Amino acid sequence: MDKQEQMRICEALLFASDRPLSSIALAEQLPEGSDPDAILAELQQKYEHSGVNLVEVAGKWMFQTASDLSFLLRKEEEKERKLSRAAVETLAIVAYHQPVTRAEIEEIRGVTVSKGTLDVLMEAVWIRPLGRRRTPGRPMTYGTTEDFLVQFGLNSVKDLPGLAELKAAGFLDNVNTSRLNLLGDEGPDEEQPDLPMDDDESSSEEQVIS
Amino acid sequence: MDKQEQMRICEALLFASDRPLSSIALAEQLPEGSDPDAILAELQQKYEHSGVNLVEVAGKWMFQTASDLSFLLRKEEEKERKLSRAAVETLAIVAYHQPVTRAEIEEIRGVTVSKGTLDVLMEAVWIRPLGRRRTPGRPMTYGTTEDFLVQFGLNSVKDLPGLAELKAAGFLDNVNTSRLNLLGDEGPDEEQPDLPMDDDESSSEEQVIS
Amino acid sequence: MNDLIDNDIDEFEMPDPRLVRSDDIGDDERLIVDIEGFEGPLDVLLALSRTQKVDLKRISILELVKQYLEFVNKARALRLELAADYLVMAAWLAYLKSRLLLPEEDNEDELSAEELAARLTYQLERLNAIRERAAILMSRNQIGRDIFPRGAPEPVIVTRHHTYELSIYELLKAYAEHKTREAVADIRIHKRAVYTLDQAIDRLSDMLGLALDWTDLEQFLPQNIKDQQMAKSIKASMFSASLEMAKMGKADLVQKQIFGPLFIRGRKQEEEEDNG
Repeated sequence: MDKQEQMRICEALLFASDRPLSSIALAEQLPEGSDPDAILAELQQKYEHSGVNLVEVAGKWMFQTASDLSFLLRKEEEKERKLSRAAVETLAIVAYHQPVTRAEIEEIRGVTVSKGTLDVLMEAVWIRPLGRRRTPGRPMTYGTTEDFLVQFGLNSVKDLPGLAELKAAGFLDNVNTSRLNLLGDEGPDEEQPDLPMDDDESSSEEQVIS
Repeated sequence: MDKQEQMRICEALLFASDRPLSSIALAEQLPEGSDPDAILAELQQKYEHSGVNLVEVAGKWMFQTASDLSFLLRKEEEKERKLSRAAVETLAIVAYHQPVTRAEIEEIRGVTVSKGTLDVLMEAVWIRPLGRRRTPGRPMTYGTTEDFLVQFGLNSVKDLPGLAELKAAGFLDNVNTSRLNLLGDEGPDEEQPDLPMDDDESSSEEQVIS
Repeated sequence: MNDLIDNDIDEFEMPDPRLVRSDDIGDDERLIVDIEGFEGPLDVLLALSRTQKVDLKRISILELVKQYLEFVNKARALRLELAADYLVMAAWLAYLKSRLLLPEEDNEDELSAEELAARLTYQLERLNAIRERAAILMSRNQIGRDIFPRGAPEPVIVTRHHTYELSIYELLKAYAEHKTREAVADIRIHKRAVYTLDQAIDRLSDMLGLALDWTDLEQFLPQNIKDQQMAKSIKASMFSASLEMAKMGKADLVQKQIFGPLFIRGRKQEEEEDNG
C-alpha cells in the first residue's frame, strides 16, 4: 500500500471518528511497518491552510475547524417578532395594574395566561418580576421595566392615559363608559412594597443546533 | 475576501456538519456576490482523491468518507437496523410509487401492511406522510424524506436505481386499490394532486444552519 | 450490478427454501409448506412461479394455479391456520382455472379469462420488480454502514436575541379592546339557517308529481342559494326526505355507484297497480 493510500485511510478514520484517535489506534488499521506519525505529520501539513485543521490534543489526533473560522460556528441572531394579541393585552394589563400577580391578570382577562406569554414579555425586557406579595402563597407580582418606558416614550407609568382619556381619544368607541370601572384603572394601586427577588433573570437563550 | 478564504469558510462549515448543507445556506455565510456553486465545485475537486469526499446528496452538499474505503470502515455490528423483509419492500414501494397510500402498498404486496412496518420506517425518518389524496376517504399518502436520500446517497428520488425501467414496464402506473382488482374492471383512479397537510410537516428539511 | 444479476440467477435456479420439492418422496409429500415464511398469497404465487424457471411473462397460469391449490390443500392438511386472503386467492384461482378450461363465451360485462390471467401475471411481475429494486436499494452504499459523515460534528451554536415591535398605539388599543370586551358581555347566539325535513318533504312531494322519469335528486334542490350553511342544510334535508318518501312507498331511489348521483322517481298509486 502506498503512502498516499495510507494517508487516505487515516484521513477517513479521523474524519469518521467521534473522538480523537491515537497514532497507535491508527497504526492498527495500517499495514505492518507503516509509520503513522509520519503520515499524521503529512496530513497535518495538508490541512494547514484549510478551513479545517488536524490538531493534536492530549496525545491524540482530531480534525477541528480552523481557529480563525470558529466565529462561523457561533452565531448571533437578531430576530424581529410580532407579539401575540394575548401578549399585548397582558402587557397592557401589567402596565395599568402593576404590581399584579399572574392570578390577577387571569382574573382581569377572563382567560388563563400561559407561562409563555409572560416569558415573552420578560424576554423583551418589558416586564419584570417585582417581588412576592405578602399574601398566602406569596405569589410573584409583575411590573413594567425601564425598557418599557423607553420603548413607549413615557416618563413614568403614570403617563399612561386613563380610561376617560382613552375614551376621549376614540379608543373606546361604542362603549358605555359608565359601565367601566374607572376607579380601578387610575394608575397603579398603593400597595405594600414587594419583597426583593432572590433568583436572577436570564434573557437570552442559548440553543445548540446540530 | 478572496476566493481562497471563501473556500476555507465553506470547507469549515461543511466539515463541521454531519448533515448536508444547501448552497443557499453556505451563501449566507459568504460575502454578497460570491458564487457558492463555483466554490463547491472547486472544493469537490480538491477532495476528489482524498479519504474524504465532498458529495451532493438530496440536492445539498456534505463531506463523507470515500466509498472505496467502506471495506475498512464498515460496521456490521449492533447499529445496523435490521429491517424486516416487509419493511424493506414497503420502503421500496414508497420510494418508487410516492405519493402512495397504504391501500396501494397493500395492493402491490398482496398483503396487509402491519402497523409496525410504517412506524419503523417513519421512526427511521425514511418515510413521512405527504398529505391526503383528494379521493373518497381522503387517504393519507406517504413519501420519502431527505434522510432517506442521504442514507442511500441519492441526489433526488429521480435518481432511484432502475426508475425508468419500472416506468417503461408500466409498473408505476396508478395502482388500482380495490384489493381484489383481479376481479373488478375499474379503470385507474384519476390521480389528483394530494392535499397539503394541515399540520406542520416534518422539520428535518430545514434543520441545518438556521 | 454484476452481483445483482448473479443473485437473480441464483434465485431462479435454487428452489425457494420455503417450497421444497423432492422427487424421491411420494406425490402427497412433495410440497413442504412453510406458511410462516410467506408474506401473503402473492408471495406464495411468486415463489411457485419461480419453480417454472421461465420468464414471468411466460409462466403457465394453469400450472401455477395447480401448484397454489396444492399448496393450500397441503397447508390445510397440516392444519396450519390459513389467513383468509390465502383462501380468497385459492377460490379466485379455482374460478380462473375453470374459466381457462371452459370455452369462452362472449360476455361484454366480464373480462376474458386471458385478461384475468394477464392481470395476475402483471401483479406478479410488478411485485417481483419492486423486490429487485428493494434489493438494489439496500445494497447501495449506506450512510452509517459503508460511508460515514463527520463523526464528531462541531455544532453551530446560535444565540438568539429577540426584538419585538410594538407601538404605544397598539398597546393602548389592546387595552381598550380588552375593556370593550369586558363591557359588552352580552352573548348572542346566531340562529342557524336550517331547511327543515318537513319543508323538504313538501317540496319533494310537489316536484315528484311533475317529473315523469328518473331524475337526479340534485335537480330538485332549490337553486341559487348563496348561504353555504343553508345549502348544506337543504342537501341534508332533501336527502333525508328522499329516504323518507322511499320508506313511505311514494318514491323509488337508485344509486349506480358509490358517491354517484342519486336518482329518484315518483311512485303513484295507480302505476303500482298497473305494474303490480
